Amino acid sequence: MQAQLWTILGLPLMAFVVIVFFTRRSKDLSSFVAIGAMFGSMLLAYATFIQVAGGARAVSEFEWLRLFPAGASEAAGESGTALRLGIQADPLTALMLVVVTTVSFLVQVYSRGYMVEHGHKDPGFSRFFAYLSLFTFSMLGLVLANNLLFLFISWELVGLSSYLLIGFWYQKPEAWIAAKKAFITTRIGDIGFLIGLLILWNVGGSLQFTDLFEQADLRSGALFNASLLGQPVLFWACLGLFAGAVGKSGQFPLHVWLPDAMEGPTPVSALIHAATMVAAGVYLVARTFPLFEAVPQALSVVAFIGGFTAIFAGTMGLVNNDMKRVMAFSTVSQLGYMMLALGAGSIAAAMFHLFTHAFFKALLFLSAGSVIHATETNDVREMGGLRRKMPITFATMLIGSLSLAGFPLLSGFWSKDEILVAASENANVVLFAFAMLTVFLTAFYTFRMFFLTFAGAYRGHHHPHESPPVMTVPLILLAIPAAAVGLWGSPWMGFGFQRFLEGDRFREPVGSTPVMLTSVVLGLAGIGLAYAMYGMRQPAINPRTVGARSGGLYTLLLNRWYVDELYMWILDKLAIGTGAVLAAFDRQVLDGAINALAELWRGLGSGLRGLQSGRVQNYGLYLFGGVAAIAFALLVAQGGMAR
Amino acid sequence: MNASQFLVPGLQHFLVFGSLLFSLGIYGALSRRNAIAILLSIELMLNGVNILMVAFSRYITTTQELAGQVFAMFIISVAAAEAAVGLAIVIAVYRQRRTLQVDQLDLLKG
Amino acid sequence: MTGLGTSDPLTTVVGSIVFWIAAISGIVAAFMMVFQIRNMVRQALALTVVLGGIAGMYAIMGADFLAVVQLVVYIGAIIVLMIFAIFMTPGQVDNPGQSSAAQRAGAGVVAVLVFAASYFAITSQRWDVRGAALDISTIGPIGGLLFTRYLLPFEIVSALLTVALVGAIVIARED
Amino acid sequence: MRPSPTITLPAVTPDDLANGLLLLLPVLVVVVTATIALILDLAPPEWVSRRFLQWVSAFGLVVAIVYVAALAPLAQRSPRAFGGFLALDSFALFFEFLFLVAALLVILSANTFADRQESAEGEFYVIALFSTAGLMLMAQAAELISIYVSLELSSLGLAFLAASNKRDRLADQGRKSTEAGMKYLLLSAMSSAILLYGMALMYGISGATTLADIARAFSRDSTPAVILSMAMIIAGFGFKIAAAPFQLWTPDVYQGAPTPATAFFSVASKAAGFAVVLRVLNEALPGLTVEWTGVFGVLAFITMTVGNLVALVQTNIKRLMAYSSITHVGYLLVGIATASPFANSGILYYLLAYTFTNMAAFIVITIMARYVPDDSISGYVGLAKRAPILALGLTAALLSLAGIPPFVGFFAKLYLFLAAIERGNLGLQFLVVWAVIMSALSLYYYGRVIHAMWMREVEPAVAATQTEPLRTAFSQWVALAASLVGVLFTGLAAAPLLAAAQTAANTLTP
Repeated sequence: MQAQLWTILGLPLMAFVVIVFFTRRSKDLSSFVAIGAMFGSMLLAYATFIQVAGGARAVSEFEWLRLFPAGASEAAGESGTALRLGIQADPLTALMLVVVTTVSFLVQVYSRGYMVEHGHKDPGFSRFFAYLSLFTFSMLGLVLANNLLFLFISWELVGLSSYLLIGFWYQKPEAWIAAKKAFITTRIGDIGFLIGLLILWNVGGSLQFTDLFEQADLRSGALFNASLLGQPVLFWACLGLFAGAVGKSGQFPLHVWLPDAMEGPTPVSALIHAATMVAAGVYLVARTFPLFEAVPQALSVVAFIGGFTAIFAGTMGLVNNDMKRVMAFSTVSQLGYMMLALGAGSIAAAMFHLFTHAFFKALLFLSAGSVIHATETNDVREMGGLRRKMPITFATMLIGSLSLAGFPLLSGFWSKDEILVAASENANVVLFAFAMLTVFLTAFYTFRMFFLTFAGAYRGHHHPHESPPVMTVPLILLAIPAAAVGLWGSPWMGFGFQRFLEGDRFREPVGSTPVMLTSVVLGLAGIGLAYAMYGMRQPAINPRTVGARSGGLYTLLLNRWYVDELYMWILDKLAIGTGAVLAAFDRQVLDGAINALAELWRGLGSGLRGLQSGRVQNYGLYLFGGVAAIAFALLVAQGGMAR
Repeated sequence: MNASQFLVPGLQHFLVFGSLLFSLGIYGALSRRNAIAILLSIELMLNGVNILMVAFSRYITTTQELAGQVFAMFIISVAAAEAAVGLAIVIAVYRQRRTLQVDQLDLLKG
Repeated sequence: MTGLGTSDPLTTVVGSIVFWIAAISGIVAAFMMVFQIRNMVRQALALTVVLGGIAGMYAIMGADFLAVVQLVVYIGAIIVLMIFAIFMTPGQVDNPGQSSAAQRAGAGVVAVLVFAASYFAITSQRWDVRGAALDISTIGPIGGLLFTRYLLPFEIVSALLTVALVGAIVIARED
Repeated sequence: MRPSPTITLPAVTPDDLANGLLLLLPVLVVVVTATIALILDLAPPEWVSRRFLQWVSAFGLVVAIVYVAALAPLAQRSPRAFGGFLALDSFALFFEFLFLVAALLVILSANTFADRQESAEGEFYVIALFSTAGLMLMAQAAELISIYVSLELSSLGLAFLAASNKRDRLADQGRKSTEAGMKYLLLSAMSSAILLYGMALMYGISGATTLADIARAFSRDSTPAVILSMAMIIAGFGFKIAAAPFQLWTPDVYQGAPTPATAFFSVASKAAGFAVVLRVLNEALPGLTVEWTGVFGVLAFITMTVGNLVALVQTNIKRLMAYSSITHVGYLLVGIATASPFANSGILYYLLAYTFTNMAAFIVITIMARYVPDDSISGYVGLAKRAPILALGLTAALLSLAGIPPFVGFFAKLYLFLAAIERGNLGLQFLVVWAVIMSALSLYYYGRVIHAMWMREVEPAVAATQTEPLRTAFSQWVALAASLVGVLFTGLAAAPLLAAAQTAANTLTP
């Protein structure tokens, strides 16, 4: 099994190397190399999954190097500390392997169709597949790692390859600006990650998960006992790790990069902004969960950030007309859900939602890609009426949207329900209310987009037609798990998913029916409202006139529609208004702050640059001045000590 | 210390003299505009150091009595080499720019 | 404080007189060199005065060989080289003033600070002073030391002189 | 005159001399190669091609590397020769290896520069070799006079190398080169004067010039004279390693010097500065550890901050690399401020990592210098299309400099910072956090270059002039491949190098 794991990891890397050095010139060959390697990895991942489900576990590691030998320090001991690198397979890893390889495989097949424009393959066709392979390799390394160091290395490689993928169409300035923004914003989180890693290393003495968990489990190790600023040092380490997760998973306040990252090719969005890279943050917290568990304060932070992000991003999704951006907001919001679940102490719920979300969100993105490919625009105002023109895409999109909205019996329904139950049991009541409200918002904006795309008459200028089979077949293949994979974690199948992940620790949830019903009602209400506003040929509520009409007041008792009107009014003026305000806050204040910070640094740089006058005597002045400064500083310090 | 003691030079006389030359050299090196003048000022600094070396060699208790003098000799030979290369570069600069004013030699800055 | 040549009154008196002449003329010449003289040739001559005074000091400190080296190498070679360079850069002989006032002020402050620090350090230190002067001719011992104890730096300096030779020729060569 | 008390000369037997020469073997090989090259260079170019000189120099360096490896077992006993003036410990050997590798890469990659010259190519190799010998002696010297003269040997050579591009007429490069040489020479002379003043005080206080004897006198009490001499020694070496506020010469000289010389400055000269600093601090001034760790902590903070901030606004790639190198000095000074064997081995490993990484970057910049005479970053636009392998190499090097795994720069930082954290000192931990923030910030300016290469379109007017394919000499390919292997694998397979660094650092501390 160990060889098998290394092969899963090695195949995409091999594909990358082969494409860069050998098959670069042949576009078809390059794509076949990438897809073939991915297919192999996927089959092996399934095999691993089955073995792990059967109870098998594997660790393969080697001593990478020995730090601080020759017994010069008490902390490191006589023989120094060994730094080990390795990979492992356990349920969490096996699950992620399946998700990553499946989505990656389907995305690569789909890309063979998507990266063709008017019968011409994109000039960077081979490069694209090389990047995809590199990305998948990094992501697989991330989920296979059995220690934080290897995880961090892969983590950074993921960041790097996503930078290349987002900026793939570098001819567009928006694309490379977005790529840079994504890279640098996530790096801000990575500072936290690295600091957390250094703390764990310094106090915990190891970066192996197993070693660290032993200490945290006991709630007695040095990590827990040493304190900094009144908190156990473990708390700060967890906060650091979580900062990394916040960056990668686009949580507030580092979410700003994700919507912009939609400038990349749509298959990229499906792969990295739906199923894999953004899930890495959730995976990181889940992977190091025993550490978080030992310090409840850290879990509260996770829960709060997650819950807030869920509703925050949801409201922003209400007002956007860019198809992919709406989905990006939705992704941020759903990731917030997962964080909330983690904060509420349920890895199973978080990972379950990650699992289902990966499939239905990838499906949504790929379907959106199909639409965008046909209409050559992202703007929903220039779509409409595509139901007849693109029946397959319509069907797959419908399945994805229903799943996202939590329509009963579809995948999203089961996993979202798990999160809501977990939140109702363990989380702050405000956060639970947020989560519930988000259900409504999610359903509304998803279907607003859906109806604007498919219902009514076509408003664009192209002649859209259904995409080729190389794109629709992956859609259909993805639609199946997007619809049905959630059943695995349903009570009907005895919570198979949760049992798989948690093993003996799993307990069946109780008293979840009211929560479930409420969420279903909220979801249906959202869909209904969207239908009323955007789906009907003659809208029951015309969104354009809502604003104007809401000014003319009807009396409370006039008719029962008034409730709806009020609801509309509230929605339009309050929810959409709030959304706009939040979006503006995001754009003005957060972006502004980041830009101002950048400007500040650059300003300081320009100022210091003035020292560099180009005059040699000026430099001499600093030379001798430095001597005098050092001498006097030391003399003064000396005098202070003597007295 | 009385006047006669002050008049008879001892270790500290030489040290203070050397330091004074060193500091004057610093001032010259940082304030004269001509590159050759800067080189001259640097020679002044090096001579200040040499005075220190020889004075220590003469006055302090040590098993390596002549180390200071030997050091000074090495400093003199290195100074000669440095002056040779320095003047060569200065002349090359002059040929290209027709000036030796160091504050005008600022193509490289920022 | 152990003065100069305490054992021999004549040496003391002559030595003291030489010291004060050398010191005062040296300081004055150095002062004029950095503060006043504009003409480069005269600057070089002022430096020569300083260097000559220093040679005298070496002599009264019993470093007879070094005194000769100072005269031969410094005055005989380095200063001559400098004067050559000055003659080869016409138009720059009369130094057109000094750097900006700010630069000069900074230079003054820094120089004074360095001097203050060294003065403080030198006078506050209790030097481990030995009684008698080493009253020997130093030529023989220095020559011997260069080929025994100081063989390594001696060899390194030979490489250094090669580099200087090659470097100076290549850089100064006309294009 | 009275009959003189005699000075007894130390007895030197032929055995001592042979022993000393044995320990000097790598240096001797380099010097002999330089001499041969010098003689060959005197022959007219029709008789001896300059390309042949390049290979002779490279061959000599390879032989010297072989000798370094052969002496490694002997170094375990850290023998001394020339009356304690010369040390051959693992520490010195580690640095000799580093300098030789750097010099080899520089000499192999120097073609492009040389093509722009009418002559001077032969002298470039000769002086680079002499300079390397000086650097190697700096690492081996254990006595003030030897340290000083070997430092000057390297400095004079470097001043020559900086000015050696004087005939270049492209984009004012010739003038910039002599200006750089002059600035370096003047400032280096000033800093030497300071260093000498500090050394004079050291000699006066301790009556000795060997580091071991100085340590004895300096462990007693720290009088103002002791403090002043230490401050001046730190400043003198601070110039060599370009620590703020002694770093101001770096950007100007890096920009003006011909690119291979810049590479040599940034890698070998800097590493030699660290070698001397580490040796002097640990062997001569262990009694003042509290004082100098404090000084270096402050210098580290200033250095990395200044370097990073000014790098943000640079448009010239060589200046950018200069500020980047200042930043890296800041990180390395954190290691010096830590003052533990771990940190020392971290510094050594970091320097080696930095050597490979920076050399890879500079080799590409050297190759590009022919096509981008003003070294502007905008000249690198579209390089990924023109020369994907060069762009890939430069990208890997820059990412390694920014500390992105899996390149060696990340592991070097990690190890150094772990060692600093390990001390458990709050100030050091703050420095490490700051360094981590700074290295995240550095991504911004490294990213600008990467971005120019990969993600910007060449303007049509410029594209029309870029019809000729990039020419890269065979030796440059060799050098680039070798340094990229270093960038990629010395991090992932760090164990042997790290073990070497640890052995070296352990011989340092008494």
